[in-house]
Amino acid sequence: MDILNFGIKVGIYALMAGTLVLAVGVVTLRNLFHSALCLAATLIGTAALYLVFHAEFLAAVQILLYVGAVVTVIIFAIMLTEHIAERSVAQRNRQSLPALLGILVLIAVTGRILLKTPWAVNPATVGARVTVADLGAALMGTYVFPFELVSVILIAALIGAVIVAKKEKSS
Amino acid sequence: MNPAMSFLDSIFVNLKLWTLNLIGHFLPGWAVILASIVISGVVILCLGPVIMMYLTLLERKVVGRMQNRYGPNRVGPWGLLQPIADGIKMFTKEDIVPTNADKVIHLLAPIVIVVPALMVFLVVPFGRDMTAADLSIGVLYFIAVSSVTTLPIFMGSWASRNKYSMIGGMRTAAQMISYEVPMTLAVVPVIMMSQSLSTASIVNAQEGLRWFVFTPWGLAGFVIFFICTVAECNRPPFDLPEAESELVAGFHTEYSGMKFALFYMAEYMNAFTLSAIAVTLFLGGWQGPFLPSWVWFFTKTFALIFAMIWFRATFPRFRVDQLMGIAWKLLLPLTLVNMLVAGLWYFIPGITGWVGAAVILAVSFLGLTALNKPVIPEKRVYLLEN
Amino acid sequence: MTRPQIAKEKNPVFGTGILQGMWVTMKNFIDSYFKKADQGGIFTIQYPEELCRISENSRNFPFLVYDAAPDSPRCTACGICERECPTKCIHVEMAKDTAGKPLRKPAVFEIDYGLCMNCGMCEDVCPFDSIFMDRVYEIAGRDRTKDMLIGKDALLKPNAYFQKIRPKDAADIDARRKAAEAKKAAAARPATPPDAGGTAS
Amino acid sequence: MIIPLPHVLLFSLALFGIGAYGVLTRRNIIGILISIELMLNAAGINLIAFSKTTALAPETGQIFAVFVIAIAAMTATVGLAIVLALYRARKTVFADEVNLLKW
Amino acid sequence: MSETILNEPQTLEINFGPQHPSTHGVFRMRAVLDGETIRGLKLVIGYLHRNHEQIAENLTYPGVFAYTDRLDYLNSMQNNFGYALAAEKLAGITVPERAEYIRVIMAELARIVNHLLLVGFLLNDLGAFFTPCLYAVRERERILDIFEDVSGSRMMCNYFRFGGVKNDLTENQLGEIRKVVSRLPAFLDEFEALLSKNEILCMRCQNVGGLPKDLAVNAGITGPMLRASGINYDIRKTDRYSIYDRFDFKVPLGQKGDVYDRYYVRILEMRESVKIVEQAIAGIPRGEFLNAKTLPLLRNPRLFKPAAGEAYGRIESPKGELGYYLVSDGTPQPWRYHVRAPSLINLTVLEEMCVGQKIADAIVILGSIDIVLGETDR
Repeated sequence: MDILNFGIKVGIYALMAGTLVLAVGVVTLRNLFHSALCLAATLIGTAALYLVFHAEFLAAVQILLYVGAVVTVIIFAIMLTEHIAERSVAQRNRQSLPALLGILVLIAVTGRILLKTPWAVNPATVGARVTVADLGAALMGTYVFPFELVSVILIAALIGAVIVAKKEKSS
Repeated sequence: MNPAMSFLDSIFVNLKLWTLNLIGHFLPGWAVILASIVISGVVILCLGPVIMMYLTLLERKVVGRMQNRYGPNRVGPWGLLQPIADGIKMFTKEDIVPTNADKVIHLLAPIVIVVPALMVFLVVPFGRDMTAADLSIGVLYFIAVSSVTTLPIFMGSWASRNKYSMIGGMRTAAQMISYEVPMTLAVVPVIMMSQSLSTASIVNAQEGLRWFVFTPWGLAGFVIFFICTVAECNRPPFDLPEAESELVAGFHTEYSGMKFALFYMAEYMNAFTLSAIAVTLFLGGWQGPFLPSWVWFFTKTFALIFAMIWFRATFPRFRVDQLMGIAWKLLLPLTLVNMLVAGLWYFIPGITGWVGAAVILAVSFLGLTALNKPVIPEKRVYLLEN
Repeated sequence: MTRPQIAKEKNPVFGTGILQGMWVTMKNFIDSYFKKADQGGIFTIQYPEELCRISENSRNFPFLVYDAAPDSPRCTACGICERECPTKCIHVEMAKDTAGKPLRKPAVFEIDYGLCMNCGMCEDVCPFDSIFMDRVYEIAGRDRTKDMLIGKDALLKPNAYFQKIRPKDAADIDARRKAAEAKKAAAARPATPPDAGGTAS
Repeated sequence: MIIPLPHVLLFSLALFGIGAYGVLTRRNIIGILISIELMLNAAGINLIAFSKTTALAPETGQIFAVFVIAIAAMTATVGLAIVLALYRARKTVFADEVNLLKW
Repeated sequence: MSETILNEPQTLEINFGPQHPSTHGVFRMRAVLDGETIRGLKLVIGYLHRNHEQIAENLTYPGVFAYTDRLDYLNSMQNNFGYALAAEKLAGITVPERAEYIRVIMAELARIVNHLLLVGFLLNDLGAFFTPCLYAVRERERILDIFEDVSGSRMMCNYFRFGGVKNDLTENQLGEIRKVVSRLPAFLDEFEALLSKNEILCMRCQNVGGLPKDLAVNAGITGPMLRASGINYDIRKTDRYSIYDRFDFKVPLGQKGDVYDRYYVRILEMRESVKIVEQAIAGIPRGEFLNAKTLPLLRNPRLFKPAAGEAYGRIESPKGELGYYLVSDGTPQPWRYHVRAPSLINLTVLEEMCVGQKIADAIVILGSIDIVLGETDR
């Protein structure tokens, strides 16, 4: 079984590395369509990572909502505004370098804190398998208020998006 | 069940177990696990394309018969080798890439589109204990994976740099996102009743002849789900993304040769898997008397595929706004009513619940169609003048 | 006064029209297995094995008729068909003997099948009953200039062939020609010496 | 946990950093939205990782990750609707060209 | 189509044709789209221009017949009919009784052929996968068999002659026609069961591409398209050419002038045509099928020299008013020859009908106009 375990471990690290490479692609590629595709791949990579943590439901939701819906909507918007995103136009503003430095600093500081912190791992949680039924019960029980709130926000966002994007009749 | 039947019933399962045992004699434990995965994977990887090839033949045959002609009958007996001839033709065709195309994505799109189509096979229960991976979130997995299909179609349409492709891609996005909603909601009553997301246990919940389709909410759910599956795999009358009379070939206008074949393959495999899932969810999966379980499964699935082909032979295509209208104004409210009805049916046992559920569904269907004025055919009068 | 009219009622329930249409295709599907072609069964013809019935009037490309031997065709190379052909696909040259005297038979008679539009004008205008419309159809070629340009030798076919493909017309024409010949012979016998009788070249 | 928690956290930190970089440098509003999605994803990974290791109730993290996904979907729809409206009105999708409130 | 539409950010200019599956030939539409909606549309025709009129002016009068077949290549019988009428008017040739009956039978069969094919291909444009089209073709084949039997060719019939027709109809052939025609009502019932009440077809066709009455009249639209808009104008009724005054038939009229009305008016016209053919078969007299005086003219086309003058012969072709204008200067060749092609003139309102509709509608509207490029471009 050791070989299998080792293989899985290598696989997970490879997955994480690949996801990071794709994420870099998301922010650096000139062509917005390419970066949206990279985003989709990154999201699928994250979903696979969720599977590693035995969060199957979340992985499925991630793919369904993010890849199936959000990325599609993004690509839709890219297509609608397409001829602006031509090669001749600069895709990047002038704060690249400061941004890069700042973020490197952020990562360094936070990473150091992360590694220094003794994380109190709760053994009960590590062993627990969360089924969809558990999630449902929690959503309808403990977290019913945020759940309803989110649905209200969703409706509001939906209506808002429709109204904002709707064309005025007069023109 | 007599022994011969149970032997036939579990023939494939036993075959795999036997192979794994054989491997277990020679190789360590991890290799057996690996072999188990590989066997399932290889079976699915072979099954998908073979099914696709013969679905094309079946479609051409059935449509031909419906149009009073023979369909392919030249290559091999009854045209049985036609798919192979088509495959050879596809392989030998020139692969044309437009000059302005985004070459990498143009290449990637047909490859990527096959992946979700094949991945759905994983949760399809082909027979008793014949699910490749009985995931605890099976149905959700299927919905999630099949929703990814939009992306490669988008890639193909965008990378082709063709206006027809572009419009086809836009239509795909709109259509698939819209029809995912009623499709997902149509599944909800099934999950409510079987109290599980796993495809295998959903089939088990329809033990005997208690198929969900025999209940009012099940029938309504099945019809809605099936309509949505037809729309999801872009088959007529919902084949707007590739509407050949308007958009030449829609999103795969600029594809030829093997790349085109891959698009085609994905479409047919989707047709198969979606029918299979519909069978699993509503028609009792592999449940059925007398025959081995997998025979039942394939019979039902092919019956649904036949219905898809039948649709194709009969119907004109919808227009894009009507397509959306049907998803949002007719199917979506119906699924919501259906969920309510399923609850009622569950809590009011006996004939009262049954009739009540049926009446509510019928009334809401009639009400919704009456409200959807633009889609209702008008009465027309034609004068006959001298 | 109510004028006659046809009212097309709408369907009582949305969807019944769709089901009705599906019933029609299903009926045709079943019929295709059990019924004959003219009763709603399969109506296609399996081409190389079965052939279409071709009617006697059917026409496509012209050919030339000879009576006795190919070197004495009915055609006199008069060129009327060449002149009247709407697409100008016929080319005729009169044969000349060694002295350069015209021989009243074609030296060259070519029809460009690639240009011919099968109208039958040549048949209508030919005063010598020489050119008729054929009905061969497996004449595809690979080269439009070479394979579609049909020369005299390929065009000439015996009268028996014409009698075979169009028995009724052939019988009429043969009878007329025989009558004309007899009349001509009758008219010629008293006036000219017997050796000049063979004018039916 | 098959891999140690800090590694996952580092991964999500890197993802967050990359997203933040994108937000700061992209000119195209859609590009900024895409980068924001990346950052939200990093947060989701953190939630899951903690719910698997240090949380008291194992489902809490997952539920909040679901909420994050829902919120992300909302940002995307509303944001893109705004982009479309903007594009229609001003013919641009670049954030630095939308400077109407500057003067 | 103004440049302002093109300059709007969301519009997309797209070319339908000349190589496109549903432009019914080499027809081209330049459409400006906003999303799926058509904002502007421009026709580009002439890809199939073959110089028909000029060719005809260099031929003898009988020689033109074969060329008229190629105008609207789906119903050559009707084309022949119009040309024959014009030339007979020019030369003052009378047509024997029996020939008139044969002509009417053939013309109405051609109308049925044309409408069957139109409805079939309209359904193809609507996205049906060839089924209605093949059902229509199935029936059309039987009529084409008759055409072949009678005239010698299935599509390029070249059957009419000045003063009659080329061959006589035998009793056998009449029986054959009766048999084929008697099948048609049942077939049309089946066809209608498949289509007329189909909700998808109704949704796609009703209130799409409406053509108002006044626009239809002002644009010179004729044929089923005009009648679908509700105007009673059928040259068979107004001119009563040939012997159409002897038959009892009705002119079906639509009300809205949308695609559905155009479709259904044609179905009803087919039923009326069936009636006409049945009456004609019942009433066909014995006699000669070709005016004996014109026979020598046909044997020798250069003798056909109408006196100087002009004539306009028009018929109700399945597509509209098909007119032939002939001017003679006394030579064997027409001095001027002009065709009033209904396909072309009916096409002129395409833009008015399409603007504001969806792409898919434009295709269907084009299909419902019933154009044949051979006639449009000539």
